[in-house]
Amino acid sequence: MDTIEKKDLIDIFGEIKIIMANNRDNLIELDSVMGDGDLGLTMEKSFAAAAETANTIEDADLGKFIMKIGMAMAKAAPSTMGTLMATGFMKGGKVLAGKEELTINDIAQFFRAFSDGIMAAGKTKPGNKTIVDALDPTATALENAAENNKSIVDGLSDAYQAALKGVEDSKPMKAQHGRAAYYQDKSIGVQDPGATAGALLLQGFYNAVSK
Amino acid sequence: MDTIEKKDLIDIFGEIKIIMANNRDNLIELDSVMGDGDLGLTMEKSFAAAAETANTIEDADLGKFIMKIGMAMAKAAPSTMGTLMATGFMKGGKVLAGKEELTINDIAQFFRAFSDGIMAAGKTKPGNKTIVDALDPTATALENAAENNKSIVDGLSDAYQAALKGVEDSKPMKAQHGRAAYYQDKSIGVQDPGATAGALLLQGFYNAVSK
Amino acid sequence: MKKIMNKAENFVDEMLEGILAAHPKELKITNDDLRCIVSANKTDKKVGIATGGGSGHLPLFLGYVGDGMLDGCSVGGVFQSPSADQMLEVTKAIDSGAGVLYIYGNYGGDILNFDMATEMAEMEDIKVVSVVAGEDVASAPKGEEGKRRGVAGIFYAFKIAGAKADELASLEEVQRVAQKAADNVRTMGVALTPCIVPEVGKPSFTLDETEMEIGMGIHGEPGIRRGALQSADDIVDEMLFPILEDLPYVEGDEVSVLINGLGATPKEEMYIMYRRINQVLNERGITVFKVYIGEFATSMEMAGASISILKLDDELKTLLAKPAHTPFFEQKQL
Amino acid sequence: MKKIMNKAENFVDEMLEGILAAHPKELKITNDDLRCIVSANKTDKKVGIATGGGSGHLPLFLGYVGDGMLDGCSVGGVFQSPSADQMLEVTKAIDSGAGVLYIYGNYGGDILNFDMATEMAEMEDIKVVSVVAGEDVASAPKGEEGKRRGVAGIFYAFKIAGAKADELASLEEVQRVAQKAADNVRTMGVALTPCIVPEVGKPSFTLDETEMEIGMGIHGEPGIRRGALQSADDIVDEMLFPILEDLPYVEGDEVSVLINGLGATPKEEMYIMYRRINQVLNERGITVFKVYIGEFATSMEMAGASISILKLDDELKTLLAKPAHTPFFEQKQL
Ligand SMILES: Nc1ncnc2c1ncn2[C@@H]1O[C@H](COP(=O)(O)OP(=O)(O)O)[C@@H](O)[C@H]1O
Ligand SMILES: Nc1ncnc2c1ncn2[C@@H]1O[C@H](COP(=O)(O)OP(=O)(O)O)[C@@H](O)[C@H]1O
Ligand SMILES: [Mg+2]
Ligand SMILES: [Mg+2]
Ligand SMILES: [Mg+2]
Ligand SMILES: [Mg+2]
Repeated sequence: MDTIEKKDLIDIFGEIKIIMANNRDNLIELDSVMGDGDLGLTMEKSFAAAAETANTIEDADLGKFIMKIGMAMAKAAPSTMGTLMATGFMKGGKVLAGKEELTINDIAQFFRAFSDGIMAAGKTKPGNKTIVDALDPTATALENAAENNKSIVDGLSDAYQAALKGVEDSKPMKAQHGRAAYYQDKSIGVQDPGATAGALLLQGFYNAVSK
Repeated sequence: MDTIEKKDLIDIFGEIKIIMANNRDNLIELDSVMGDGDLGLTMEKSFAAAAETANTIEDADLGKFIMKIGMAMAKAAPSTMGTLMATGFMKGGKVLAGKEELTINDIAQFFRAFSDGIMAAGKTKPGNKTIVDALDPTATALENAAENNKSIVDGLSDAYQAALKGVEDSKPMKAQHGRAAYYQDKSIGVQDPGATAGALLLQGFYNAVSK
Repeated sequence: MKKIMNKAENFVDEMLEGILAAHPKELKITNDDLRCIVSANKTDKKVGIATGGGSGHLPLFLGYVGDGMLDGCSVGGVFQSPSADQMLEVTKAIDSGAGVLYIYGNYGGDILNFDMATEMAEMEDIKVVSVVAGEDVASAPKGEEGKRRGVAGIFYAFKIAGAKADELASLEEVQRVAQKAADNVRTMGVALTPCIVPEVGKPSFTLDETEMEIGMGIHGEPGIRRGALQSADDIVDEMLFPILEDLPYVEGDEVSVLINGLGATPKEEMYIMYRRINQVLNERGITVFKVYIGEFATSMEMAGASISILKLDDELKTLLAKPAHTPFFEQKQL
Repeated sequence: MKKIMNKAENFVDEMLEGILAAHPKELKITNDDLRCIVSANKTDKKVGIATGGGSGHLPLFLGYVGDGMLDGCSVGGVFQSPSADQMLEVTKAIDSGAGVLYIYGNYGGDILNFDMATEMAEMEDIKVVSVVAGEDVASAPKGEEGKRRGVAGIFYAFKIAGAKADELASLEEVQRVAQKAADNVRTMGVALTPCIVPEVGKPSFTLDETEMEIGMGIHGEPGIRRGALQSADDIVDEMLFPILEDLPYVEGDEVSVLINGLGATPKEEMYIMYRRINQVLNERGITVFKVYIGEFATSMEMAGASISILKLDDELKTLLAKPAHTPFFEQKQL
């Protein structure tokens, strides 16, 4: 697989939907520790809407296609992570405007815009124990893969690994945003549910392309 | 003892005060079954105020003396029984107006007015499971005693026995007034706290004169 | 007992101190007695309207003292009547020569004391008449209306009487409309949890975690059915149908609906109740002129709610629509 | 979970149906979406004011939509932000060309969605500015005001902004006074019991029968001290002193005080609290212009209360004194 086409994207969204549904209880549990416990439900809802939209919209322009999915997600689950994921897809889609197939380079650009879009919306940066701590290393891994002319499968494999490592690395961080921030030092050592959702997103991309 | 004088009345109120205080928990328990459980507290308060007033007011006119005690009681505890007892003393005092000593005949009139006053205020009659079921027989007993020229001690002994019998007789009645009435048939067989307080009142009169 | 209070024996007086401190322009006391509350505004020639009753039901009773409603209120201990003496002091303070109307709930202790106060007021040459509100259909069957407890529906008698008195109507006229309001309202309630009288320190009854009691009174008087907590729609039906059949309220009637929270029940739940009430009234062709939803007659921290329906005619409607302004209740002209 | 409701998943929508049925002359929806509530009255050339936020806090947020306050509100699930899309629909409905001010609480999900709505509104050529209210001194230390949660004090921003907008002031002016109100209010709360999100079905935290938590948020966010329930006076002092020191409020200041019940706490207890607040303010030479006591920002059936103090200047005082009329809040001209 040298490029990702629309049908591949549909598969990817199908895969993420399943993964989020399978991990619902796990995310609920993680978000219950220092949050309101809704993350499993909202991710399930968001990506169910994403997969449904992917199956129904017509656009050949993959940029528009992804942006519309983002907009559908924003409606589906307006929680923090629901909105941030939606923002990521909208901002990531924007940089793909006009493209009908995506190279490893495009995918790297997509994830950089995705991660930067979340940072801008969330007024945050790496190191604050958020989804960004999974997504920023993801984007970097994809940029490296593109530079080294890696295949899409290998690039997304690196990216998924980077996201998983990002989740681990964020454990010792102190939460600065959202409900977890109210817990101050008590958040240190706890796994961030948003970063976890970020890694699951990458798992979906990787699983779908490596099938 | 052929007549009751002011000093005797002061003794009587002192005695009732002690009896009500001693029976506080018993009255609370009785009133808790189908009422709000305050009767012990209000009777203690009412008769403490009565005894205090008896000790401090000047009137030689025993009618006025007793009416003033009733007014003090009305202020002290405005619960149902507090107000009814106060009404009883006010109405009973009225018929003694001008008297400086009381014969058995006066005492009979006093209790008849006391009982009738409560009936009027409470819009009730004998048989409705109230204090009237203790006081109406009391008045009758005193009227009989007066007719038969009994002594005050004997008359009040009869009256006290009649009140106790009234309490017993009221057990099978169904409550028609106050909080107990909400319990309808469930009130049948239960001892009426108000009638009990009526009997304690008579016990106070009897104890004081037979000392 | 989880209450924000200091010593239990000071519960009522400290509450009153807080109320007077918070609303100094609207309320004052008479006879130097904290428990004798009167409006700071006195209108010449107006019939004075007084109420009174036990504490623990805010905004009932004193919360309705203010412009367009009541002129004074005597305040008892928690769930206890004030004394006749205190009622008399309020009566004296609010009488401006046009006489005084007492409106109070149908409870033994209150009746005895208001009756005694009436006698005392007459001795002071103040003309006093009374309206005793009793509209809880759960508390006595049809035909025995005189035995019914007064609950949240008394709000309507206050509102209607206050509006009429503001027209400088005679004592008889004010009494007549208050009685009309009292006669045309019906109420039924449901309790989900008990409340605690501060000085007692424990609930006077208990309800299981899944139980409710339909028809329970605002002092915890026994209701008509205890059972498993039902859905909002079923609870409403169980309260509303007997209300509608009692007066009865029929097609073509125009009404005002009042949903009263007993203390701990949030407005969210009351509006879910109203959704069903609205459906039923629509189905029966009964029109709603004005809806009141909130806390009007509480039992401190008791959870539960009551539904009151007032049947309107043109006179009641006009009077209900008049503005009112008290520290606890505001309404602009409807 | 003892709630008067039907299916938990319908809690919010059925509540909204009830609200719309009860107040048809005052409120309507836009875009055919129950969760997009707007005032039935639209004033030409007036700045539109919108809020939005999770359900479970009545009268917050939609309860302040009405004359003299807000023009619209998007409604989220219980303790959940509404979507940017819904915010946009409300924005479109209430804009009359003068622009729209968003006033909402400082919570991550709400910020993200209102930011997104702002971008979307700009694409539709509607000018939007925001005031983010955050005044809970227990939620972040002085110097980090930007991290503080918005709680009951947001009421003042709504009231002040609404009064200013009624003068047909510019968007910048309305934003300025709303921000001034938000900047001059401080709040602290205490929780006595948890509340239950209907779809969750169990409390997200527990408090022992004798425990309280000072500084807890209205979604159960952790407070600053958990301990044995204290006396009302001590609880007030533990909340009021940090508030007064924070802004700070000093001798000669004139303020408005708001005591907000979280849901299950009766007014009796709130007035006992006010008694102490009044003592402390008197001692410190701080004058009280207006007191609000009741439920302004609740957590469904949570027991507890918060104290908010707004420091007034002539401008804020004049605007606070203006009348307002919504289905949940009425005030005549002070
Ligand atoms: N400002 C922010 N920027 C980026 N990510 C954030 C921000 N705030 C919270 N998050 C992420 O969101 C996650 C929680 O998401 P979610 O459960 O949807 O929040 P909530 O339920 O509080 O709305 C956190 O674990 C964190 O990773
Ligand atoms: N209308 C009435 N007339 C006479 N006695 C009454 C009446 N109502 C109640 N009682 C008496 O009052 C007693 C209860 O008194 P109390 O505890 O003071 O009432 P509450 O606490 O309900 O005010 C009853 O046991 C009954 O004997
Ligand atoms: Mg969450
Ligand atoms: Mg959430
Ligand atoms: Mg009793
Ligand atoms: Mg009593």
